[in-house]
Amino acid sequence: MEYVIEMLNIRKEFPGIVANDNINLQVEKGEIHALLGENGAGKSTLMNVLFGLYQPEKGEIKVKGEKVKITDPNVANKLGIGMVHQHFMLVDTFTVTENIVLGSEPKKGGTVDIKKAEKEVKELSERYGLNVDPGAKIRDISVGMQQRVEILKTLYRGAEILILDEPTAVLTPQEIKELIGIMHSLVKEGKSIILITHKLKEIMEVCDRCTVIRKGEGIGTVKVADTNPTELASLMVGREVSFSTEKTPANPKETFLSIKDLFVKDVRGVDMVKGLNLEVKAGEIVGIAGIDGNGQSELIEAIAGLRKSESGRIKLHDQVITNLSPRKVTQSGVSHIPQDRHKFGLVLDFPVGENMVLQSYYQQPFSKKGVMNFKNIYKKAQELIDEYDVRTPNAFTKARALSGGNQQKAIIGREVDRSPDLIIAAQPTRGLDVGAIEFIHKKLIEERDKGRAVLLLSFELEEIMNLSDRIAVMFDGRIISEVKPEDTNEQDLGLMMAGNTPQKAGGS
Amino acid sequence: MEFIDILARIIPPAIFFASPLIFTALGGVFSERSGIINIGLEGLMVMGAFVGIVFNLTFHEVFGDATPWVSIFVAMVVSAIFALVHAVASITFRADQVVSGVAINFLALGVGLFLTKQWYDKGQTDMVDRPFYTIDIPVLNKIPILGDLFFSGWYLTSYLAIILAFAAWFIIYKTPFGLRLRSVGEHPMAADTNGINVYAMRYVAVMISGALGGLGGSVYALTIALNFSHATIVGQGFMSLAAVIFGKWHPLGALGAAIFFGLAQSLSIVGSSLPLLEDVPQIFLLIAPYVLTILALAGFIGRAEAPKSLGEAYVKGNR
Amino acid sequence: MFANRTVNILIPIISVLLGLLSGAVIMLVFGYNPLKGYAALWTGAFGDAYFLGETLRQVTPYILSGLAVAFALRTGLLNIGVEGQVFVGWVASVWVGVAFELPMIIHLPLAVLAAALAGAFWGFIPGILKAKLGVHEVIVTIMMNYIALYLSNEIVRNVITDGKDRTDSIAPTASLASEWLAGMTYFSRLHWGLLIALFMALVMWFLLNKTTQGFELRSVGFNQHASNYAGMSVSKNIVLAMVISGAFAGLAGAMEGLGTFGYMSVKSGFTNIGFDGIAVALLGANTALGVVLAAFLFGTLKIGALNMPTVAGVPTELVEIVIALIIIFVASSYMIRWIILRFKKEGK
Amino acid sequence: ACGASDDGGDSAEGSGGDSENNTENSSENGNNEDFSVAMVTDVGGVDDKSFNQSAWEGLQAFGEENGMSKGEGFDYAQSESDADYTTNLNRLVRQDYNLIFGIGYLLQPAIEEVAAQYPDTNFAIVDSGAEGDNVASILFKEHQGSFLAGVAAAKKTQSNKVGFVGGVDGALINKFEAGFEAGVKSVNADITVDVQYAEAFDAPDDGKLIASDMYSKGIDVIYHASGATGNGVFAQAKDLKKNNPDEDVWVIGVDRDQHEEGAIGEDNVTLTSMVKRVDIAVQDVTDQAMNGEFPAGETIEYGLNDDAISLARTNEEALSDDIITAIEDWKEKIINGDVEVPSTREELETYVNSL
Ligand SMILES: Nc1ncnc2c1ncn2[C@@H]1O[C@H](COP(=O)(O)OP(=O)(O)OP(=O)(O)O)[C@@H](O)[C@H]1O
Ligand SMILES: Nc1ncnc2c1ncn2[C@@H]1O[C@H](COP(=O)(O)OP(=O)(O)OP(=O)(O)O)[C@@H](O)[C@H]1O
Ligand SMILES: [Mg+2]
Ligand SMILES: [Mg+2]
Repeated sequence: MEYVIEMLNIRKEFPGIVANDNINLQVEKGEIHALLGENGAGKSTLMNVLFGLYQPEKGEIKVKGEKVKITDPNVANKLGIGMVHQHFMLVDTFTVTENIVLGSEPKKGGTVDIKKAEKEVKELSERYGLNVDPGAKIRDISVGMQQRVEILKTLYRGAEILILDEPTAVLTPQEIKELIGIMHSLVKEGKSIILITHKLKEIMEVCDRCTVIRKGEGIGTVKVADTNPTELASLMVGREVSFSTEKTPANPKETFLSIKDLFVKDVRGVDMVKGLNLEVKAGEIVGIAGIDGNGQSELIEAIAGLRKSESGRIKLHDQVITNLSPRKVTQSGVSHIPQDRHKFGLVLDFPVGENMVLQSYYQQPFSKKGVMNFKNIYKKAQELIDEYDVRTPNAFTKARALSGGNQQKAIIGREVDRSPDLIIAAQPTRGLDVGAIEFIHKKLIEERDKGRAVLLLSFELEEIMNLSDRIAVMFDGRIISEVKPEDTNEQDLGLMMAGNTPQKAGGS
Repeated sequence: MEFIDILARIIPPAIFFASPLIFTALGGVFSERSGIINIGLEGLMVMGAFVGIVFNLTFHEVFGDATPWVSIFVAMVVSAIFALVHAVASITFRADQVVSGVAINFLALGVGLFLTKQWYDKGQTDMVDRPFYTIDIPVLNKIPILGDLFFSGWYLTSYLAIILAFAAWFIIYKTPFGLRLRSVGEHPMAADTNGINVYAMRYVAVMISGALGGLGGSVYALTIALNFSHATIVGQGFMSLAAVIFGKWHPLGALGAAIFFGLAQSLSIVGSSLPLLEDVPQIFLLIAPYVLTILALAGFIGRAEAPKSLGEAYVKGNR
Repeated sequence: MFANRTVNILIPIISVLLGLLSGAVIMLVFGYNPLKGYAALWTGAFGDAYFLGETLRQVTPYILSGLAVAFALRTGLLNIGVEGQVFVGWVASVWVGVAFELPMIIHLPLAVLAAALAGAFWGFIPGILKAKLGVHEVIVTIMMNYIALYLSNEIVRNVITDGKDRTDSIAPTASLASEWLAGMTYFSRLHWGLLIALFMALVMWFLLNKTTQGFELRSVGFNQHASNYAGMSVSKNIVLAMVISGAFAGLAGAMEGLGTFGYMSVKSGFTNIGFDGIAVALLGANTALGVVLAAFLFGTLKIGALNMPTVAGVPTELVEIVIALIIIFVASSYMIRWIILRFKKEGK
Repeated sequence: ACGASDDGGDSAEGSGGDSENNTENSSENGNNEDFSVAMVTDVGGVDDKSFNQSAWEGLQAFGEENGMSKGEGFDYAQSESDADYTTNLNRLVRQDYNLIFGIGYLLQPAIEEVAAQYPDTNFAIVDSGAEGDNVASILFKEHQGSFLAGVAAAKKTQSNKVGFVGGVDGALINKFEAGFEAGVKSVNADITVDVQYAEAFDAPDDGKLIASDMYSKGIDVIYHASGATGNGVFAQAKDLKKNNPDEDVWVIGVDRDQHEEGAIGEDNVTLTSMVKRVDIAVQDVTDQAMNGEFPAGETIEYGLNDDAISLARTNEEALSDDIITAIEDWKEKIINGDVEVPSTREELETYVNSL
């Protein structure tokens, strides 16, 4: 069979690092081809080379058997290569249509023919069942929708080969299901897809073949039908990886966190949390399951003091912490691993070391009488870096230069190390490879076993099921039911998340 | 009718005061929409004023009545080229855009005055013989009330400024060029992956801002100052920058802001002889335009959102 | 990687040299003798103790206005209002200087403090508007400059004096001037303010780099969301940053009011101390030491330039051009860095 | 008064080296051969078309008479900011000039300071009184000239409304204002004088706004004493004239004959100018100093009688005979001492009340 894409012996260097070395990737027409590797293995780099954003130092690229030189994305577009980037390439303030036609706008008398563009977008969207609103502004639509816009962008440019870089990391299970449907319909139309994902289950479900890279080097390509997740994982990491996190049954003690009748509004002033009640006890992990947009983020921000509660009360032990400042909340024993690590978690332009004391810099031994003690700070930072296996050249490196996974490990190290009573972990493993996920899960369970209360927010049902001792299903701003993971399955959970009150769980 | 009289005394002066600011602020809008901060507007105006005056003085016999128009055109071209310094430094060499803009301000004044000394052997040029003059628009100026306010005693360049503001709005919001320009300022990498040449767009935008800044400076020189010296452009560029931000990076917003400045300034001068304001101590009238601006911003204009990647150099392949 | 430190030090040096070289080329093109021009500049700045004293005197306010801009920039704010803050600081210091009769040990610190407070207040307004209402500090500070100019004139004319253009000279007890320093430098106006300026550079360095408050200020400057998340008060820090920046600028005013001039007069325009401060800060890469060095370069060029027309016939504006070019070269360090590295590679 | 400035610039380079030799040889106290003189400008610069330029022209004229050239015998130092005055004065002291002028009232504190430090050098200040045994103060009776300008304005106005545009409100410009208003009122007490200050000498935009407002209120003669701000006044007057050549709009210039600034085609909006011959005064004092008669510690006031203050008559068309006659009449009265021209607002009030 003829390959639509052949990348042969690709080498790409960055100052001081070889991101890709001698990598081969061959994609057949009409297949979904997985690209698998740890965080920082070089997957995005390889795809950026294919898309013309980077020029490789060595190697050649063939499209439909012909040798090509892809000097910039324009060339890639012309060759029928489209890419949906890991971090979306969408202009927030533009409409869906504007984003899609940007760069190849239909014109009428010197102006952008928006009418025509919208019509085309609508047609395209209907043809592949993408269902987007051409006139909506990007910042007003969900992440899942945004991703469809990205896909439409490539289709609008007539892409035959689609690169999807970690498309599912940011999606809810429902959205993932829909995306998979879309991928199938694309392949049916004769298109080929390169899919990057850390979720082995997805690879098993949708891909035909899988190319594995490790630390910048190509390990090889396997037929998905001939392999299993365990094999894939060990190929990628280079060692055995355990999937189901081992943990002993929980041993919940006194109530640490109790929330009563909480109401919280979002930025636009719409009620998002509507009379929520929840308790988390010492020594247990409570997972909040729910479809994105049901008030989870607002709930967590309210607990952390980042958002005002309208009414109700949040108590930690016996202390009411409703509407306390973030500093006060932290001091009363709450840690928070934020959902958006770049926006909230880190000062990217600070060294890793200083990020490690972002909340505790004013306390001894990091400072005394208002004067910082950098020796102690960096000593502490180094300890955390070692303990949490944060891969960074050193503690003085700017946080910006770390990969997402390592940034996340740094945050987790910092938050856990403060020995809080309550850890709020919001999507702690988003976008991370299986090795890193394993590590973080282990850490959270360790903390639980030390008698801490953990509140976990995740859109990954698998993570919720694996990690939680108790699952609280959140729908429309309320906890509509609580179940134990052993008493339910993903199917039932999915139903509950859609707002159906469970028959089985309620009846027991 | 007295109110109309007062308006007639305030509005036309406000407009000639505002026109140079409008041009320059529009230039600022283009540059900043593409993601390049332009604190060098002051310098671009200086360059425009210098070129406009020197050209006018040198070629007024060649071009006759067309001299002022040719002068502002030449000022536009030269200032656009001059703006390349800012473009090269901040786009290609990834210089901090504020730094590079500040350098532009120094450079323009230095070059302008240095050459004035070389060419005229003194610190200032003579007055031009062929400046712009106001005109009455035939027929329209006969319209009651409106005719007096809007169609008599205006410079043609003032109409040009207002027309250009609408043109800029059209270009930025209706044309492919505008869409691309804005995308480059909001999310350059997105633009790049869509096949838009980010560097080229930014170069073009900065040069447009040079041209418009030069236009603003030369119109100022040829309607108000009539010669060039160190005292010709003093702060008008910064006021234009303020108009850009005040107008929320929108061409019509910038137009409104510049006119607001003009009205406030005009009012502060006319005020001393208005029945209501005549007892107000002069100092309050003097600072009124600036205080009003701050109040307007604090009171009801509020938070303005700058283009997202404003001030960030675009490095291909970097995140 | 190859010694980054050396490169970082080389860049400003190379930029200055390139700037001077370009200046020389311009002089040649226009028929001046560059050697003579720069010799005049050199003697104008360092020719004898007097000129050295004057150069240092000029450096003093530049250090402070540079610190003011740099401090704000380090905390993510562009303070174009240093000029206005210099004005109010100047007026305040002179006011205290003429209005009171006090022993020096109280009078001088009081006058200096008044300047700092006045500048701080002038920074507070844009700070609070930014923090509470999100009003862009650039516009507010531009407007505040004009208000400061006109208000200062009004105060000199109608509050401190009775309709005069100039205040009386400040009481000797409030003066920074020093007979000893003047004596050493043949009556230059070098004054003790230089020590204040250098001390303030130290203060800025210490505050930003060594204190928890500085940590907060920098953090807020880089990422407001993360700072808020980490329990810092974003609005408090924005206001504080502007207040401290304004205080530095106010002190620059005090240097003029209590040191160089000893009075305040009605001004028909800006002093440019504040606007030059922007360039000084940027040239000094917004660090305390960098600002001191950049201020020194600036002061040297500005004072030295005065000698160029008389001695070498070169217009002083040439120096403006040279300064602009130096700024551009420093800003384009990416290019210089690239060239240096390339050079090294080939050398090996 | 213009044009002479061309002489200085070109020779600058060649003479640089010589000036050093010159200074090394010259002795402490100048005799006729070695006498040298220099001036420090204020921020306006030596070519400001105003008093700095005029002063420089005075020195040039002096040099020409005595066979000197720039850098050899006479020179100037230009100030870029207020802080440069002292530096420049010192520089010139060090170059052993015998007499150093400070041009402009802004230099007064600097002159006093430096003069005290260097008792062996002579200093003179223009436009301000300065203390010191080695300082001569040169003042002009601008109020007298402004008075005549007021007479001219009063005679010319048809609307009985005239205007005054000042630069920065202060003692010096108040002198112009007071003299002008006194002149106007002396001719016709019913004429109103509208006074506005731009609070800047470098704001042509404000100048134009003020002029625009004044003319639109029916004011037909504006006297400006506002430096480059006045450019805006001329711009506005010329614009009105261009649009309606029959309209009577006039500007009275200041410091030198601003006839050229008022030219518009065949017409000219400059009615007259209050000419202040700083050059005459500078040359006069320099001559005295060279002859060993330096008026140390004295204040010399130049006025109408020495022709150091006068009213330009370039615009013959506009200045009709009766205006000229009126001007001459009043000039006579002032010189005789029949009229004491007020120079402050207080004096003006008394004066007007006494009319
Ligand atoms: N712009 C860059 N500059 C320098 N080094 C880079 C750059 N981009 C990537 N790298 C390096 O290349 C390596 C591979 O990065 P890449 O983004 O391809 O990883 P990845 O496999 O996509 O990881 P992830 O699963 O986290 O997305 C990284 O370890 C990094 O060190
Ligand atoms: N500006 C940069 N300079 C140096 N290296 C960079 C830069 N940007 C990214 N990298 C490198 O690229 C690699 C991958 O980064 P990337 O952001 O894809 O990580 P990630 O784990 O996928 O993060 P995320 O979870 O946000 O997707 C990292 O190893 C990082 O070191
Ligand atoms: Mg990646
Ligand atoms: Mg990733």
